[in-house]
Amino acid sequence: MTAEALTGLVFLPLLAACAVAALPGRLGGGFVLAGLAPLPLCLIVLTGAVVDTGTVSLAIAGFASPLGIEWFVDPLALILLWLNTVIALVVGLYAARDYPPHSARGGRFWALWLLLTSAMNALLLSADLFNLFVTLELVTVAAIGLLVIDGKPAALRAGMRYLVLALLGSLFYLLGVALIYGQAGTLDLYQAGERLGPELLPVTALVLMTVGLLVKSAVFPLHSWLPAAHGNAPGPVSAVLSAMVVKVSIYLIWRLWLWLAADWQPDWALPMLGLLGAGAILYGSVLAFLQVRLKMMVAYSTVAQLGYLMLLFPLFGPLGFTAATYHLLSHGLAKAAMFLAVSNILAVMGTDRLDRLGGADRRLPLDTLTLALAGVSILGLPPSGGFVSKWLMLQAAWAIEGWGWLIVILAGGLLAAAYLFRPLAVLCARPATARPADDVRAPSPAGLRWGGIVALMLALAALVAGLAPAPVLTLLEGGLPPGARP
Amino acid sequence: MSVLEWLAAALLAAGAFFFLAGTVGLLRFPDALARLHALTKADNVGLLLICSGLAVLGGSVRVTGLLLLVWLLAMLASTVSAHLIAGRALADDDTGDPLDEGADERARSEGGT
Amino acid sequence: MNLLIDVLIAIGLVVLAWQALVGGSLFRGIVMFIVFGLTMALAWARLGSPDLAMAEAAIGAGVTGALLMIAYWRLRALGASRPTPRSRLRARLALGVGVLSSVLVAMIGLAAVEAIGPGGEAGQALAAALPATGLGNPITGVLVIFRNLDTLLEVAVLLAAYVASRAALGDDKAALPLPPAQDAPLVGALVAVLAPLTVLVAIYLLKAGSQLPGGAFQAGAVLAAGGVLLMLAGRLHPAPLCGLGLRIALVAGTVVFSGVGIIMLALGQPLLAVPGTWAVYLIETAMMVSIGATLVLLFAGSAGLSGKALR
Amino acid sequence: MSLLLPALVVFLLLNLVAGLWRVFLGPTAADRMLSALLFGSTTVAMLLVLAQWQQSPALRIAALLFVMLAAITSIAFVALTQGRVAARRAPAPPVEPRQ
Repeated sequence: MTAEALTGLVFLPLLAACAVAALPGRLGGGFVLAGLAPLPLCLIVLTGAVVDTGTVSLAIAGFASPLGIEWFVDPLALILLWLNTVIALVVGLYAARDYPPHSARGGRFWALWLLLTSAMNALLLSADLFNLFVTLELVTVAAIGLLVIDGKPAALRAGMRYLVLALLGSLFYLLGVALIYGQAGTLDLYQAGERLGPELLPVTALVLMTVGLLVKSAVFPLHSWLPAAHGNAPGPVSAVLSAMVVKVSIYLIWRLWLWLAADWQPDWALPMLGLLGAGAILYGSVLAFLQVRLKMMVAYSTVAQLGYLMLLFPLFGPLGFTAATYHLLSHGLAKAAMFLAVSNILAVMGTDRLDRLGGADRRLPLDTLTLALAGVSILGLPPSGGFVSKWLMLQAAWAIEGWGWLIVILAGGLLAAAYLFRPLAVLCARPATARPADDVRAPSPAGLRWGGIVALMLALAALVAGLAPAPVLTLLEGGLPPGARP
Repeated sequence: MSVLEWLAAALLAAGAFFFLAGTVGLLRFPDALARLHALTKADNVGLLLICSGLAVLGGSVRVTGLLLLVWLLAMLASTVSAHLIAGRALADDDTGDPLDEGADERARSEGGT
Repeated sequence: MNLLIDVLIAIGLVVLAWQALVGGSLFRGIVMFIVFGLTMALAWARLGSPDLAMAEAAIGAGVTGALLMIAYWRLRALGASRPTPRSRLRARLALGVGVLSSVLVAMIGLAAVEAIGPGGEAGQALAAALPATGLGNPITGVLVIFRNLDTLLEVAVLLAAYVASRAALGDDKAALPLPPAQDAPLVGALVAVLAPLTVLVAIYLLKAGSQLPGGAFQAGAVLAAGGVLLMLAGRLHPAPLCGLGLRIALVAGTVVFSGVGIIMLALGQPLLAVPGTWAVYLIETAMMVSIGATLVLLFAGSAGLSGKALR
Repeated sequence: MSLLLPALVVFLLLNLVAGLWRVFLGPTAADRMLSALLFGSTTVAMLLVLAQWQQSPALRIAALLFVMLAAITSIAFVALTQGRVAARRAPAPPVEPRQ
């Protein structure tokens, strides 16, 4: 049964994408539904298996590594699969308003959306270094397609820049894979890790792959493409880009350093990766505060929040690992909610310039509430999911007496408070200043309320994640990286 | 070396000579049409000689047929290409290329050839 | 002598790459890039990878060269001005980055040459498992049987690239149409010979691919080159053809490949198991059709030959 | 014979390097295309010689692909000419899609 579930996770959206791309018109919505709706069922089956046995693996075509490719699911991968599926489904509900599947543009949107979902699932399942490269490519190409789907010149420019940098990152990653294959004679991540040591060549390969993935995940100081891309993409696309697409690259960096190189990671590297994270938190937060456009602020906030995921390396241990994973989860939900709410605001007000959004709360109470609730989670205030992760992270820093990291985490929280309160204050406190622009393609009130409810659901999920973290944390403790096991 | 191998060696060497002639023509002849003339003729003969030499060495009908096909296709391609490029060279009355950073300086220094 | 050949090719590749990227004339850069492709084919030949030499030939000569030419033409037709000269500082910075990367590449290369590890385990497993499949070409074995998930997802990448390019182009933004080639007599004769020949060669490559170098990728690229030729000669207009058939051709590779794999799972076999040589041919044929169709349509979209392609 | 074939490859390679000078020099686009033409036929010759020398018959197929597709770039190059002439005559190129 698990084999069928794993197959469904990748092949249902893939085949649905083919159907949407090839068969025109009326059936489109049905195909999309058939590709996305059964995914939670697959995941429930898979979750049962992972809870029972700890890990699940499947050799594709019956050929075990090193000859073939193997899929491998541990609790970390499982949690990300859930996040990806929830985001794809819920944000998809929102996107159905702007991109009806039976239109030409909508058909293309859903083909790319389904391909992206399938590729991300395949990436999370894969335990093969080259297969991971292929899935990364598919993720990148589909993401860029979604980014430019409206044909806005700013989005096209951002997409071109993203494309070039992402290809550069891919080449770095591929070079590292080639070096590792030459040394280990296998492409399986776990097998290769056992056969390599801290010699020059494996470490070089590791660094090359990491640099490539840092570009793809826009970690400071390689983040320059992200704000333009996420700030100019259509709302649902920004949501999925920020919530999942950049994070799967960071997930791969975790896999490389904590699994592949668990026994031979060079000591000097972990604090350096942490420093990148600290730089991202401080720089991204300050720039988020300085933005004049709401959507750009949210995009820079992503740059900052990605930094916490890099703090896993200096704070490595059972606590640090669960904290970072939980941050990934709660930030994904909260940031998706935020981008959707901003997209609603943009659609109604005709602008997202902060100085022209005064009094928007009266016209958009639901979206203002969503922004505030998601902000609570990003800030790390109780009882949100963000609070749980930051609290665990502080404990981890405390336990290793890493005062510098402690200060960075606290400062990041304060800065987040600063940049998040500013737009809320503008939205709620100021008198109405702006009239909606006339040329805005404002959605109907029903569609608007629908979009607002979807965004609110995500924000509430991020909040609820803080009330009941126990199952996820227990699950994660069953799948710690090799070095973190007591 | 057998007689056949000597024959092949002679054919290959002659082919190499014609390729050299084509390259010298490409570098030394004064204008595009003259260069085109030298290049396509010499290269086709060179390729024919090399193909013949290799056919002698290969010694099978299949290889010979394939080499013949390659040469015939090369003739076809270079005929069409040369014709098209010659038409372009005739229509081309200047070196002005708006996407060329150094075009102006070169045109000035070469007197607008 | 061997070493001399290899060193000449290696130096040539570096010089050509540098010349293709360096400023100055854009057209010169394009020609340098085309020559780079030719030299790369020689490098693959020297490295004992005729498969890659073929792919380089088909893609480089058949699609990329034409694509770059058309892109250049469109840039000029759109009235692009010459690029602004780069500032001193940026040139120096680029030089520094270049030197640093060369040092890095040299270090990696030296380390790789120095420490040739155990390696080859996957290769040995492949050599042991290949005879049971009935295939003689290990590359086809890896692509279609042993690591077929990679291949399947690569075909999906092509599909995604096509849909993404359509998305970027939009519905209403018609590309600049290309004037038909006028020297019709000669071009017509060329097309009359080459168009059937590309189909023939593609089928040969597909069939030979199970035992000899070749396979779906090369065959698809050759088909695509035939399509590009027809378009350039003004014989093929994508718009009337963009019906259901063409769209099915676009997704055929992905659908047939995953369909076979899922049917095998339903029959109690492992996922994506390939039941026999006939299935290899079936999958490769579908992939060839998809690759050819996608490349031609990508060319049509970017070359400005089509007004409304898909939908 | 085992020496002659590699020597031939080296000779052709050196030929190619010399021809590169013409690409560099130009001065017209036609000149640069000419050199690409030279490189095409020289590469084909080299692939054929390599196929014989390294006993790798598949390289003959690669050579066949090159000669078969060599003209495509030239045809695209001519599209460039006509586009250019057209652009010079009429500053605004037609934008209607061909149906």
